[in-house]
Amino acid sequence: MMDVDDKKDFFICRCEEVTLREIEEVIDEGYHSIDDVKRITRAGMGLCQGRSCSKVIARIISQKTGMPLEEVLQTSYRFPVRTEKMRVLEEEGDSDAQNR
Amino acid sequence: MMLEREVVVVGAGPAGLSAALEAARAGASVLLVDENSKPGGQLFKQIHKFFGSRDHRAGVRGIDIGAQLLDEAQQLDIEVWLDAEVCGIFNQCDVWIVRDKDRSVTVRARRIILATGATENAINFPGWSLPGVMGAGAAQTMINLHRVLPGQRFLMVGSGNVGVIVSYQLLQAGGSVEAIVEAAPRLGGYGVHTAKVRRAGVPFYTSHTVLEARGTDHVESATIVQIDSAWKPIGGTEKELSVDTICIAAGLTPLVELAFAAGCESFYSPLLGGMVPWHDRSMRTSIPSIYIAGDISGVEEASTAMEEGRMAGLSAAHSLGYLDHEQFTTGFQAAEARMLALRSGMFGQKRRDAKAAIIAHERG
Amino acid sequence: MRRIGEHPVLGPLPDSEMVRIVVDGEPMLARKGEMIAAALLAAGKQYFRKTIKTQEPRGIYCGIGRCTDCVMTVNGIPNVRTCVTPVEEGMEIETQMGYGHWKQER
Amino acid sequence: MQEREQREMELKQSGAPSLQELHESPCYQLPPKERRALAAVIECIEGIPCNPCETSCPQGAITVGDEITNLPVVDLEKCTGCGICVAACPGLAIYLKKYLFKENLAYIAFPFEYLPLPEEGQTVHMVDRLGHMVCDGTVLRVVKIKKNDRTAVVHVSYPNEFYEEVVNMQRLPRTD
Repeated sequence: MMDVDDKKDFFICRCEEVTLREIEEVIDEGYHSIDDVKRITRAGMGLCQGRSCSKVIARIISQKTGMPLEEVLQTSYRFPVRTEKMRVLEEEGDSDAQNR
Repeated sequence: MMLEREVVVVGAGPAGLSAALEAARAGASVLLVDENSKPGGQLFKQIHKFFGSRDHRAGVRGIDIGAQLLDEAQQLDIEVWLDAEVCGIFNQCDVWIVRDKDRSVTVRARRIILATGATENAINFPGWSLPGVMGAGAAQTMINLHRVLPGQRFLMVGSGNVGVIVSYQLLQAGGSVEAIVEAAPRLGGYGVHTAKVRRAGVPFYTSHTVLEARGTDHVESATIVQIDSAWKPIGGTEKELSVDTICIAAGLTPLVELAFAAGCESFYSPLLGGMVPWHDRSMRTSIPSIYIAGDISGVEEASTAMEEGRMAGLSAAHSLGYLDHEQFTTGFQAAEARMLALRSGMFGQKRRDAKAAIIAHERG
Repeated sequence: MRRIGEHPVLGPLPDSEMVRIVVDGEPMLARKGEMIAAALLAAGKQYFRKTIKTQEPRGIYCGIGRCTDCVMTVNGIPNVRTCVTPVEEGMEIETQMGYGHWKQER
Repeated sequence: MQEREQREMELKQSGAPSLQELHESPCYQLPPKERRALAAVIECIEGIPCNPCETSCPQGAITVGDEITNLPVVDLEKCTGCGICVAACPGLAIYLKKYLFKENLAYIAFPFEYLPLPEEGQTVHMVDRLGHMVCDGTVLRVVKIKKNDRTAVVHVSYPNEFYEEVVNMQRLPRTD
């Protein structure tokens, strides 16, 4: 991650508008996983569910802590992996919902 | 009674289409699902002629290969659900699909082939969230699929094949590419691609990156800067470019949400794009009912994705009892040989070794 | 930002039935079936929404319905991804401010 | 300083192969000045998995071989300068050339996938591999046949003092 221009801060998480500095501060406080950074700063909780930022956050954590990127990238995914309206989740379509 | 299918293929791009074709040809009942309103994935943006040999349909444009695959799918009467988003996989076989953003359906599949592709990586710099900064793939989608130029003066960030081919296609669409910057000291893409845009007057800047993008409601200019071996900007080398669009071609990351949420074991392969589901030679993951093919299994090209799709389709159908041993091995080994032919030479060998490392990995 | 007329590989822009859409109260024509984002880009629209926290302008970023940066309020429903949603006759499209607000429950 | 400058000119820095890199590659053969017929020239000096040049040639004049990452080699005895390979090459890395076209004029036929296309008789600006304008040329003909699948092949005469430098032409200003 190029630490490009120290003066200017900029977003890492586009959806929730979380900046590089906010993420770095949280890491400095000792939170070294994507999920922890997400829970504190909301980075990755937005409409795109971390698609634009989680890999970048992992790289920032890895660079700042020295942890191997492979280890930091071990994050969990939850269903549904697409954003859906609640109404859609209730009505099960033409399949027998009771069989689940 | 719950809907049932023998093979559910997720993603109708080059890999998914090829997997569905092979599985259907082998006799399995196949359901092909894609979240877009049109199938084909990347193929219908790739207006250039493909590399490889005659077996790989080399010399044919991606858009025409896509059309051929769709015709074959129609002839085989493969069931295709478009505008259908797969939201989850339960018990390693129940595929939860939301159709038209409107209704939930669960399909019990005996085999699932995940061909969900990859997503573009981000490069962050001040101003990178301004309108006018977009993925190189996004620009390619706009010009080749929607026939709209998202801007007039472009800066391309990244000199891999994607960055260079999209730069060439921007010129074909009538845009002007002011520069291609590459952070590494050497250019990434094939020499024949870089030569096409260089002789068209597009300059390359190695060991350069974007320092900042500026504009109020949209990109108006960008500053590029030389970087040292530690990737730090070198003061005094800033160059301001008057551009209205910045395309980011910084590689792709496999889309693995479905595979990992379903429980597939992961393997880390930086060269192939990061975390990928572990898989064996037959493209089967750590979950026996789930196969993968294409960029999800490691970012390569559409031509390798098609061969991996054929291998996955054949393996899935064979595991359900279709094709006798001899039919299966001939078809599978032919596809594998075509794929390995693509994974050779100064560019392909590295990918071949990275894939071999995944397959050789003894799972815990 | 404009439509590509004649293309060396894709050929001439095929004729298309046009549909009327209304963008921030302004009526305009779009090509039937094209994505909202493409129609707006062709019309030169600079940004599609402004973010909730810093009111920063946003537009197309991934172009394939993954990043949700191009969302607008369409027919009173916010957070519609314009790069993967085709235009329809009479569609009302508004630049979305923040999370947008629901005009009517469908 | 000379060495660094020299490196700047090379394929992986400038994007275009330098003449030195071409001369060192077995694939590159500038047709001899005394040859009367056109001949195919291939600037494909990296082993990439690709062989449509070999399979498209009706004379069997281009050899890649079983390992499709081998560099293509043109057999100048067999090559008739028909130009089919020019449009068949996915990398647009092939053109036809000859030195002896007319009094001090050389001849080139190169792939061109831009609009607008030039017209017969038009004067166009010829460029070298770095995109620098080198000299003017006169368009002899523009071949657009179905078999070329939308890759036009433009035939141009140009001063033969720039025989080796010229590889293509500058794009024409767009009319739309």
